[in-house]
Amino acid sequence: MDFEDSPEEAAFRAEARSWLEKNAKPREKSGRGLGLFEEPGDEAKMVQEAKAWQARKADGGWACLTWPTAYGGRGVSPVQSVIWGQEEGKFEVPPNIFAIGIGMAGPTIMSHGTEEQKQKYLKPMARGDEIWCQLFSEPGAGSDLAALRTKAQRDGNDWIINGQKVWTSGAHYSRYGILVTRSDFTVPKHKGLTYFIVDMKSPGIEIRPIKQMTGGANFNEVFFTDVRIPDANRLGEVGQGWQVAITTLMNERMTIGGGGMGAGFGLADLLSYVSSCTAYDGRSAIEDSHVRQRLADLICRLRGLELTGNRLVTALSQGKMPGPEGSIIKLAMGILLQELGAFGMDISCANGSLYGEDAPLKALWQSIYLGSPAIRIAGGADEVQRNIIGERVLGLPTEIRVDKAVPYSEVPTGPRAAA
Amino acid sequence: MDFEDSPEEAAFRAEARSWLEKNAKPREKSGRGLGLFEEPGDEAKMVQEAKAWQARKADGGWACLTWPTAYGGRGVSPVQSVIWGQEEGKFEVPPNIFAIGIGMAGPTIMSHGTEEQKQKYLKPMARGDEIWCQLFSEPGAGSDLAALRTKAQRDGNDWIINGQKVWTSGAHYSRYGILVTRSDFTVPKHKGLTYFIVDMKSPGIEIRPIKQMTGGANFNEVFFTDVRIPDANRLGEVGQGWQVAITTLMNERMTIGGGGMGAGFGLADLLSYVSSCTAYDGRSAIEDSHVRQRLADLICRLRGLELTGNRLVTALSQGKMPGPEGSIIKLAMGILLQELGAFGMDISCANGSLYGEDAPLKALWQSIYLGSPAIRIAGGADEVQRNIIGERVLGLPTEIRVDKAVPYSEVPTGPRAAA
Amino acid sequence: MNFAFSDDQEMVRDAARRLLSERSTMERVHQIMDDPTAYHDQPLWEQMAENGWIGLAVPEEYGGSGLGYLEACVVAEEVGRALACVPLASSSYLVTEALLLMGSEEQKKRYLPELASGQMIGALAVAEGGRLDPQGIRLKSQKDKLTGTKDPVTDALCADVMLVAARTSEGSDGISLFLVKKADEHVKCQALQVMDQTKPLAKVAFDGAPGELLGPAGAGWALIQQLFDRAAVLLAFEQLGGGDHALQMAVAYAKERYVFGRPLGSFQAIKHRLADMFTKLELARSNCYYGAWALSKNAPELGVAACLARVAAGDAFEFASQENVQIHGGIGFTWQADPHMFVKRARHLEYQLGDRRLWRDRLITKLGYPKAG
Amino acid sequence: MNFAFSDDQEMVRDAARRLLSERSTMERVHQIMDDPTAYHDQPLWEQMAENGWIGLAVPEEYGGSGLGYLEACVVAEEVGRALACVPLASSSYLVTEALLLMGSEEQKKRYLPELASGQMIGALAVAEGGRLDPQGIRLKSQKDKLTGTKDPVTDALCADVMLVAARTSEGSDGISLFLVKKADEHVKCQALQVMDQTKPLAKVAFDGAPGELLGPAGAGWALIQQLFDRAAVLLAFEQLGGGDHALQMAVAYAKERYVFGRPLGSFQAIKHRLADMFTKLELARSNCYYGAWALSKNAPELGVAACLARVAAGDAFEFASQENVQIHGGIGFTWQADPHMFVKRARHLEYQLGDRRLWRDRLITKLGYPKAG
Repeated sequence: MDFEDSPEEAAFRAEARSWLEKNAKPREKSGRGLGLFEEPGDEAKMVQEAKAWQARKADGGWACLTWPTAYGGRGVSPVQSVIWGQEEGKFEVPPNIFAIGIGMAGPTIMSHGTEEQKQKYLKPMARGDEIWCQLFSEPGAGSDLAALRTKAQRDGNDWIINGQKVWTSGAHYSRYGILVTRSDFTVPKHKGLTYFIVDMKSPGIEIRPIKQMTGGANFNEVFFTDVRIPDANRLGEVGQGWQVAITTLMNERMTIGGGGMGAGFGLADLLSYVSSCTAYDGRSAIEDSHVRQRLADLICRLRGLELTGNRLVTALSQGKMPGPEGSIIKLAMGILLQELGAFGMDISCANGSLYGEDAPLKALWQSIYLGSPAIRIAGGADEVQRNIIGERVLGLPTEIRVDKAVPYSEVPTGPRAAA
Repeated sequence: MDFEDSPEEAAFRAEARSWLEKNAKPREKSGRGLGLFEEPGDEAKMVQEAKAWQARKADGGWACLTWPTAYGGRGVSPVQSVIWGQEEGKFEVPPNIFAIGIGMAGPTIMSHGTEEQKQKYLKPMARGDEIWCQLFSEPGAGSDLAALRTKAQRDGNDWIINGQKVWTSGAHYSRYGILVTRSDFTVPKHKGLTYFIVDMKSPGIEIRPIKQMTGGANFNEVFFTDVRIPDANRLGEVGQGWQVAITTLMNERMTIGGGGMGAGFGLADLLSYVSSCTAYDGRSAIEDSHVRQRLADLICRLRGLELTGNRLVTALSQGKMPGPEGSIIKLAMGILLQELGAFGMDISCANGSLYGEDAPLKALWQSIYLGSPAIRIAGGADEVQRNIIGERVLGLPTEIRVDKAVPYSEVPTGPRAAA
Repeated sequence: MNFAFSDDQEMVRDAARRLLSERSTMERVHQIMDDPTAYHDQPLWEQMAENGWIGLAVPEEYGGSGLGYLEACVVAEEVGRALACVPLASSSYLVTEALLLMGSEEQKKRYLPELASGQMIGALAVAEGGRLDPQGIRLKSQKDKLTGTKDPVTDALCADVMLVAARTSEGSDGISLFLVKKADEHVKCQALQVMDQTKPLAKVAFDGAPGELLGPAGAGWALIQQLFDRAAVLLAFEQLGGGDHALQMAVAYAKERYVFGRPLGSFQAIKHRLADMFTKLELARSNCYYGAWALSKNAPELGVAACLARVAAGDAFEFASQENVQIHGGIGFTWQADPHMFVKRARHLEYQLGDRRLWRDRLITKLGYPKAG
Repeated sequence: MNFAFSDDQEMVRDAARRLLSERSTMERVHQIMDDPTAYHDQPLWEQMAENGWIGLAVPEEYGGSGLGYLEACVVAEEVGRALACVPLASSSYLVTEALLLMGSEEQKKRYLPELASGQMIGALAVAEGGRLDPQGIRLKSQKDKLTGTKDPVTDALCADVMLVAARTSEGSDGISLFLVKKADEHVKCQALQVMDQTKPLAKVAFDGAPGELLGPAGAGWALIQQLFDRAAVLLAFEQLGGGDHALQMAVAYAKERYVFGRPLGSFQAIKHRLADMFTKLELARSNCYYGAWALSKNAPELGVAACLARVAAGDAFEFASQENVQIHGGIGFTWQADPHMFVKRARHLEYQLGDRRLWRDRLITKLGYPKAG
């Protein structure tokens, strides 16, 4: 049990830091920085800068640290990867728009891809030359992902895709997408799916941004009309798409880990903001025992999440299989952020109603509050995470399922999903 | 919308008060008085006094106020009954041990009983000459009440009963019990039940007290070994026991209404206790803004429950069918009492660990805290109340049921219930 | 005891619900939200004025409907349910009430008919830099000329007259209230970016603007407290209505949306949460009714009742609005869908009179335990 | 970074769990609970002493095992899991720690071997009339003779020596700590009725009892704060263990109990609550590990880490113990069943060092924001 670096870790940290000092500017203190909710100003510029930074890291040997060197990684332990993240966080670097590729698509290709696919996709992915997006959810298939209806029809050496996906971040600047489709409607739900890599520049793909309740548009709808995908782009066997998707989803939960408030806004900033606020009795809010209690509760849970991330990294470094930490962190974080946002608005008193530049800390609290439902819903809603914890960790029996044994076309869908 | 008495109500209140002043002593202020959790010292004496008081009320025309006069009631409105309760609460009177009879068995007999049964049972019930108890729950049939297994076998003009009931309050001083049994194991669960009135002095009945986590023993187990019940004591048709039981359960939820802290310990006492406590900074707890926030939250919910009781009484007085208020009040009250108990212990600091005479207010808070699970579980657990509200009030679809269409003997019971 | 609205009051409700469900549809609220130049729904406001719903509690002699506060509560619930974009709270619950409570006969005659008819819109300006505590009031009045800044001020952008809390001397009895015409050249009003874009807020700068004293000099803070109690009850009904609508929306979705081959609402995770939303709303309703009664009778219990209503309704609306989004899943956090509008209205209403921290503390104070120094 | 117990430490855990699951069964805990003359489980205490688990962090030169605090945390978790009825916190986490922290060499040599071997049991006497704030300490020491009353004192009934906080002058630096022999004729110990009948409390009256000063005079309150930080981490592990046991019990019941023809645990209402219990416990576990590390290194972060561990573990144990009862239904609130023992232990541990209010406030203080006067 040690929080401090081992000599080997300290050396790695020093090496990382020295490279960073030569290649980036130190971050200025106390920016907004809760990356999750930040809206980029000029997106094209941001993408360009992000790609340049990823390429520079790859050239320096600092990209995809835990990946094998054969695919452009460095083959180091998860702990070292965390150390890199801590150090990189101290510098002004562009946002990481490669997580779906590197964190989810990459590991899926490593597990299920052909040697050809690995050779073709992994290195450009690692270097950031090609950005990836995820095409899983549909309007009628969110928590119940396997209910998806996007149709894949075999046509010679190609597949023809028709349907609609939703909640795709970065679809418009992505080169490839990972796509799950239904190739057989006559077999039970989980058995008729097939998984593809799709070239996002294929004819017949239309991308429309979705405006969220925050006012931003981080997600897209993606429409497929007779889009052709060569069979060589299939990942896994026909009808085995669910098994391949599970690999992706397990890695998705892992990428969410870490938690906390992001590099730019830390505990000290939170405390300092509270102490700048005034309670209703005119004294500083940090003197108010109720504010102190709520604040302490939030900090305790934030730290619990961060420290759980540390336990996860330790376990991975010891070669253990990832446990349920991903689900725990995701579940607890969404709810916590909702409360944290509300707390920040509350102590702002009447300024709690403001937004944008006019609100305290450029609407940090409002953005956290309005952004938290996305955390609680996307990537497996709270309710799904609780099922995962209950069933896969605690071993509780599953719900009675009416949709598993029957052909997909006979599963009841209700008035809305049928639309 | 008026909280004050109408002239008619004021006259009724004055009449009630005047009778009470002649027949009872005013209650001393600030006793313990959270009746729900009080343990009687000498039970036999308590029962005798309670019966004497009920008889005196009946003779004076103040028993079973909303019952028809033909059955020993007064035929007044629910509002007047509440007014009586408010006034009676100001006097030193024995606990009400007649609620299961008057509140549940009585209305069930009125709805489903033969004229003979009504004549035989209702008047002595109203006068408190005969106390009633409820024999519904079983070790394997709590929330899932219809899973009960106590067997009723026809034998000429009698039925022979074998099995075990549990959570029966007052079984040992009751003259009669209302009993639900399974008379047919070959038909689906809800269709094989039959409802009886059972003489608690019948041979073959054995009563054992159950010690609860509070240390008290308000409940009993009741064992039936070849107990004979004449068919004349059957309430409703053979196999219709579930429908009859529903009437009882609806009335059960009604009797729980009202809420609040009981007559002997009011809001002023709560505030005064808090102000007598010391916060960890040495000041009075009532000066501590966190304590004030928690206290206000609890008071707000307590008042919400009381006021919801008032809405219920108003609706009943307007001749409306009782709505979901019973479930709402029961659900919210159990959870609230748990928090209230914990709050009271918390502000007692290290004295929170004490019990009995040594604890503050004779362990009022500890008793509320340790008693609250019984409220959250007995008479339909929280989870059952949420189902009732969700399904019967909001009209949501029921769970998928695997136990409804098959013969009871084929319903899966798992390792425990089969024992 | 009779703890329900009367049949006549229920008829007012039916009429309000009918009109609002036609005129203040979710599409209409979206429209206002998406139009940066729309500060409120003026056609709806005019229709409400015509129906007499703006001056429900204003005596007929001052141009009001002369009905009463119970009717006003019923309308408030429906306004909240429809998320109607009207300055009812600012103009009716606050400025109109202020005139009724403390205006001179002459002031009442001059202002109330215009306010009750909706032709004049009022706004209350107390907060400075977001602070709602008395020490935070630094805007000065010297010889009835006001200088300083108020922010945020709800509905200032569409208001004709503002009721401004100004400091006339130091200390807690150094605050007085003034009526100020927004059209005055010494008043500058600047829109602020807001979370609930159907509820405009502004920063208002006063540079020697002439004010008209309302009520006794130095009694301003006490008067604001009285106003807050009264407005809290009416706003609690708006919160209740909004929460109830959010619940109904979630229930409808849970019935028609299928997951895993069966309706979403058949899963206990969803069903039980809906039951909890309903339970909170029903308990809040009871506390609101008590507030309505206390307001209508101007009962001594009003101070306590206002706290109970506001805390319970705030809790219930917050929970219902958040969980309505959650139950809708992905679609729930899109701009095009309706649930987020309830979340934002809930926050706006929470901060309009100070959040629940203020009201919980106030409850203990009103129950006889003020916080010492 | 390595955020896990080592293999050696896990072996200590295995040994502790094995012994405690044999010797401190639920039947045994029931037995202690139902026996009014049993203040603790003496045979278990002796066995633990034999295994060296009482003086884990005591250096070998003073008769301890000389292992360390990480091992002590591991054992604490297992003691909590088993609801073991031993005065480990009083004697080991508090009195032994006090001697290690502030005892003179002579005092260490005199007391520690006996404490580490379990032959002497210590108890800490701070509270008076339930109060744990410094102003509440009125027991006086004059010329090292103590006069006054302490209540409640955990484990006083089985203790041989008590560490007593006494007032030597007015003000916050007027408190000093004294070791007092319970057998002294000027000490009277009276059992109090307790909620958790496996954790005896007493009222102790001192009538001129001779005390032996421990640590500098006047530094008592500061020393108590240091002690509390250290004990809080160890007690947090007991809370964690108790909570985890309650969860496992609830999970097992949810699997074997059938309702409506299927296992209780297949219903989302139950499954999701169990998932929430697990989530709270895992987050608490992470905070506890941080506390264990800080304690083992005597790191500057210890003050903060102790608060985090205690708050998180207290939350998790409270929730797990309450919901374990609820999930068990009717049987859950009977005396004969096991769930209530966890509820009561959770309350006892909550109040032994002050409830979470104290520790949340302290967290903000330790983060650099003490509350002004």
